[in-house]
Amino acid sequence: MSEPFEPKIVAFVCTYCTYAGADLAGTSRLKYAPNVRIVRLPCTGRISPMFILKALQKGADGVLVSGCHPGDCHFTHGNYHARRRWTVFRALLEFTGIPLERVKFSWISAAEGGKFADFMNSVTEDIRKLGPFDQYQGLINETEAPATL
Amino acid sequence: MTRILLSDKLDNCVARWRKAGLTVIGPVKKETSSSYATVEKAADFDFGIVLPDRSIKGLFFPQTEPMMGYTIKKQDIATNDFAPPTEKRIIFGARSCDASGLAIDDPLFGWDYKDDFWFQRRNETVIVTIACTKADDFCMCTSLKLAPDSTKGSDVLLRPLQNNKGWLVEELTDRGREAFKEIADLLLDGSEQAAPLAVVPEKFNLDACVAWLKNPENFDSTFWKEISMRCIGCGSCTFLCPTCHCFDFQDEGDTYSGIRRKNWDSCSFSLFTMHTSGHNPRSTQSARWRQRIMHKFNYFPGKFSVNSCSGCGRCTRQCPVDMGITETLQAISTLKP
Amino acid sequence: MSIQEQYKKRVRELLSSGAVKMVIGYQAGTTADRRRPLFIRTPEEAEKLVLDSACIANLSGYLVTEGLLSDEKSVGIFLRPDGIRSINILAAEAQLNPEQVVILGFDGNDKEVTALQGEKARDFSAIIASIKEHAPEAPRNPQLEQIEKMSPKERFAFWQAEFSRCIKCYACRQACPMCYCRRCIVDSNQPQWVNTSSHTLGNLEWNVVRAFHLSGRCVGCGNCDRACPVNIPLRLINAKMAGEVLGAFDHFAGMSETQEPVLASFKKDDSETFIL
Amino acid sequence: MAKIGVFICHCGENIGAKVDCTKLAATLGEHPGVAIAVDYKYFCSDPGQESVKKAIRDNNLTGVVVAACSPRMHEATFRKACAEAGLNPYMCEIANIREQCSWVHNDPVQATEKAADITRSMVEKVKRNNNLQPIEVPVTRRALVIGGGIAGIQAALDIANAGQEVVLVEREPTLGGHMAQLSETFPTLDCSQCIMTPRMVEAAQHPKIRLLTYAEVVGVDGYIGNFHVKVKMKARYVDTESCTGCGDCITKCPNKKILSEFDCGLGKRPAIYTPFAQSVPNKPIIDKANCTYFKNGKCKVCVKVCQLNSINFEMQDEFIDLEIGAIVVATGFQVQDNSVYGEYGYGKYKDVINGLQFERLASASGPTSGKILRPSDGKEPETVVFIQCAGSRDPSKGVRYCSKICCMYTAKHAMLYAHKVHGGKSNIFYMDIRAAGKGYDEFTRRAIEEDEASYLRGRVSKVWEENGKLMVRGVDTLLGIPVVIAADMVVLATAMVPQPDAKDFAKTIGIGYDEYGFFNEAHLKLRPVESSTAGIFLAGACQSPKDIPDSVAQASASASKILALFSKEKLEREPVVATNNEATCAGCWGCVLACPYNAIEKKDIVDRSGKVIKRVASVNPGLCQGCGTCVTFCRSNSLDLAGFTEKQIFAEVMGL
Repeated sequence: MSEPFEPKIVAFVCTYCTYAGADLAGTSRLKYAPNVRIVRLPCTGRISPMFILKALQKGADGVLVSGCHPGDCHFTHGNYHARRRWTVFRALLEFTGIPLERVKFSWISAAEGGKFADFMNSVTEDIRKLGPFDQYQGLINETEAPATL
Repeated sequence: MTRILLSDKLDNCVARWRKAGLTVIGPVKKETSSSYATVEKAADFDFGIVLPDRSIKGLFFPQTEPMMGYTIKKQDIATNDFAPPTEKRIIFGARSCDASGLAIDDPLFGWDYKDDFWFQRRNETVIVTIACTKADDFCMCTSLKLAPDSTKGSDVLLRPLQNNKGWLVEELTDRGREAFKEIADLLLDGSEQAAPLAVVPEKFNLDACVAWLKNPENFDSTFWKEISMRCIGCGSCTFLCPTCHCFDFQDEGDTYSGIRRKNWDSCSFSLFTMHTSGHNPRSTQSARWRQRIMHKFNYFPGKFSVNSCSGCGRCTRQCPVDMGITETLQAISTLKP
Repeated sequence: MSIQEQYKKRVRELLSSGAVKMVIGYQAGTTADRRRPLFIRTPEEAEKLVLDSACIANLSGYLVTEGLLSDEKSVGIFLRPDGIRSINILAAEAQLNPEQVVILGFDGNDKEVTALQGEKARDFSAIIASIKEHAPEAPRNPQLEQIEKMSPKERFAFWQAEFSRCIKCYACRQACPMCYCRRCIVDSNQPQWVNTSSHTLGNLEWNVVRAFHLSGRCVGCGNCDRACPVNIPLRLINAKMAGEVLGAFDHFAGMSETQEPVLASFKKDDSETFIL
Repeated sequence: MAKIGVFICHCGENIGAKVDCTKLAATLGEHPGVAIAVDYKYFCSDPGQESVKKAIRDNNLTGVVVAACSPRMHEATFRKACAEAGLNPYMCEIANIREQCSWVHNDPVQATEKAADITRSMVEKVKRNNNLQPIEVPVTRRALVIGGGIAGIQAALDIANAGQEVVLVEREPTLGGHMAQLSETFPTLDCSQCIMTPRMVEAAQHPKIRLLTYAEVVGVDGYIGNFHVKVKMKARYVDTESCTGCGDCITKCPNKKILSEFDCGLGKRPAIYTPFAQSVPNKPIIDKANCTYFKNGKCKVCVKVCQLNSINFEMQDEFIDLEIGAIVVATGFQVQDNSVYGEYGYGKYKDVINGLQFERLASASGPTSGKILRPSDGKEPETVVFIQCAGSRDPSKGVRYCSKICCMYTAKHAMLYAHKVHGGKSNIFYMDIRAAGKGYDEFTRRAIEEDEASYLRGRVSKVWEENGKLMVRGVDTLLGIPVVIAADMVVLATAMVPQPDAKDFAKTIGIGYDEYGFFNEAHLKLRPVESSTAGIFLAGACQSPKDIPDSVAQASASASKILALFSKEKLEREPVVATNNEATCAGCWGCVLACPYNAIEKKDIVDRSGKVIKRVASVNPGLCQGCGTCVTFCRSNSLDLAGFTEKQIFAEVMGL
């Protein structure tokens, strides 16, 4: 039997809530899947849709975006702005055929270490089931090949 | 007496050439857009297209071409060159203007530096041109002193017979003769009349235009601003042009490795001449349009003794604001030199 | 008097009275079905004006040409309702002063055009409001519906086939009245967020980013779609996104000169069904 | 060329047990641009930090990545170490391989791989870091204290006594706030006015304090160190400069039937009045709504009697602008309107009063000169029922929170009643006795044991009048029996609620508030006196219900924060702020709208002749808090955020 597929997942999180929640998962010694790589931003308001596209270009099989619950933003409104952008960008991804199962959004507070760990596990498992993002990988491979017609 | 290729033999020809290792390319219409694309059988061709939307240029000078790969190591950077492709191809059904465009650009790509990517592809590609029996309102080859049956840049010229029956074959170069040896037994001898060529009216007096352009006083003429006022600075005329050849280099990659690419660029773009300082010597769209015309009909012929235009008319045909070389040169024709 | 002649008269009046310094309209093009943008600066030049159902292009982008409105003089412009909405967005985004824009409004189908009453963008607010009201029941593009029915995999394949043709000429951007940036994000190379090469990945990134930037701003004039030399159905993406922002945020682009951009504003109770 | 040092910490076994640190160092050592990669048991220790510093100096490092615990733990530590070694502190990044790697993964191979990815990504980021300098903002050394109750007065005095200027703004005609209304204060039973009025006078006479009474803050612009404040001086119709406070006008005013706000409606006052005898400033004002002249255009008795011509009916509201460095918000509270409790009969029966009214009855300066008398007939009540939590801890009609002071003041009321009405019987309905505080539990015990207050654990369901008595029906839950008490007076321990205009005021000055309208602190535990807006501090009951000691403590804390701020001419802030590329900015103002802090302004770019060429966005680094929302909005990528630049994040992702 072949090795189980280990998805590559990139997470963009705000430092005040989800990053702190991830730290709490650590201090609570919760165990979760090691497939996710975290990029820390000051606020979800700083998370640009471009980051998601670049993570996919880097070969990510899945992307997570997470920040403070509505009303809890350290910067008062950053997550409200982020939420609108996500709504729009998500619809756009869906329309261009990027499966929404591969780009997930969540609110995880600094107190939700457990939610963070569970989320990492469930997303990793979901994407493992979906398998590698072959279609996007095809595009990446094309960029590395010599010019065709 | 001439040799004839009948349409119903084309399928066999394609099969022969493919068997001989040639990629067969021809005018193809897919859904909403036409281009020169790979065909597998005669039915894939669409000879009814007056002119494919995209010119033949991209087959020799692709819109993006990886030149070199690089890997960043601890101490140094390792590079690996991408070799020019060695694929042998035959383009069956090129238009005269497109084939001429290639010949126009040959001196450019071989001038101070021989562009291997261009010439490798040129050498490995047989161009079989079909003379035009149809033209549209935008065709203007005759204004450029070319014709629907110009042989410039072609290896073989085919003249259509009446009723799409086939073509009269005129082998022009050794490369063409070589390719047609493969199908020699599929050709007939005959003395049929070719269908009448498309009538392409002459739209402007090229000599008068060139004279006006060469007069240095006209460089600062208000004409340029007037004629280009509606230009929106998109690059579609340059990108569709069979002779426009400007390019830019771009490194793409991640932290560890990447590829240096040669990408099409356009003098219509405001960033084309932008200096690092922020100064832009061609800061207005009129200056950029002037550059395009001057380059094609003054600077380029000054260097290579040929105008950088083959009269395909794509610039006007696809222009979102109905501009183009025709209108500009028509207007110049009426000006005092 | 035909609408074309009426408007010729109006243009002559506007120019001879000095109410405007220029009128942007349409003239005959290379072929019978083509219309060219026309810049009329004297009453005599108004003779060239053509106004009929072939006048489709949204001319509003010309108003943001650098320096055109900086002398604070007014400019007249022929606009359909979508173009008037563009004026509202450009005003809301501080790209022009709507007081300087004298609108010669018209609307119609592929056979004939009719005049719209009004002069300043705000005079047309009732017409725009009614378009918004009827937006939900307006006939949907059949191709759009077909794409929506596809599986993600099919959609991905569909768009890759379309985007693979893109030659990165940026005609879509240049033709769009909303793409007025002094520097497009694709031209920013530190860092290079969008691959400028026209391989399919780069083409996908470019078209996705452009669609994102137009979300809640596109009025569906179709300039991009018509400008595309390789006929990528760009209008579909923008129409899809316009539907999304209307559904999710009740935002219809170009309602007024003071409408807040949908992505620079928010409501605390915006819906968020997808956030876990 | 980058020369990055990578320092991999074992954190004892914490990281070392799961992540193969030696292997990690070897892997990172091969990474482009890494000059040195070493591992060590505890880099946060003294010798650990020293080794980082030495490596920086020896290798001329251009950047440092410490792969260790969360940056939230030791980023500051290692940045300081870098600075001590001569490297710009912002050229240091932390790779979090403990909380987010070794502690959460079991498999050492996978953990080591992940640690390598995390560290590499930070190396790529740090290569693009910039030398940042803390942002220096000039500080106007003048504090504004809003609210002249005990908290505001304390804060003002603390700041002024340290030699800094203070502007103290009070919207009522006098200083004092609620504390001035109190009789005696728990747990010491010292007279409130005796301890309050000297502080009021001290504040008014302090050379460093500018006192603005009958004034309201109507606008706050600017940012920490540089606020621009607009204050409305409401028209008093009495010129305070010439008025000596003789009181002739007050005595002669023909309209003396106005209910006194200060006495909670239990006493009367004239239309020209001072709220109470010890008002500061002791200058009257005219109550325009009730003044006969203002109503009928006739009277002017006060004008006639005033020998100094201080009455001026033409006086208008005035606005003054203040330049302020820091603000203390001490706007206090109100008591809840008890009419929501129809079953208690407040407003229906005159002898059902609230706690604050009882304070006025018990106060020597009150309407009854300190005698406990029934408002209805002026008789001494023989039985008084006190109802605690009349509003507090009641999600259905009142508020969910505990008002904190009611248990104590109800015990105090029972004691005062016992001292003043010998033989009086007090019954107290309560839910819980919350008496946490120095001397507090002893105090409530005293009420029970010495002053014979009868505590009944349970709630009151109804109060009605019967034969001149107030019948109080409740339940004694400890005995499990219903109780009906015939009382002469009922006192409701009303909930403390925010000022009715608290939410609007919070918006005016730009601070946050909770669902009730209490102002939000920046952090409940660690930054309890700061608001979420830099430079604005909180004191007293405007933040949450508080008693006097807590209010005073918070006021002094706010004052000390401000004095720390004023200790420097310039203020240093983290340089994580947005910047704009004016050359590429299209001036669409989306960022201006999106910014939660109003930190982005519109700036004119002019040519040599002064003509405006274009308008662009300009970030005020003093106001910017570094969230980056504007950066993401910016379509032309003109905005960027220091510390989290586009280049840095791109590199971070591309380095993964």
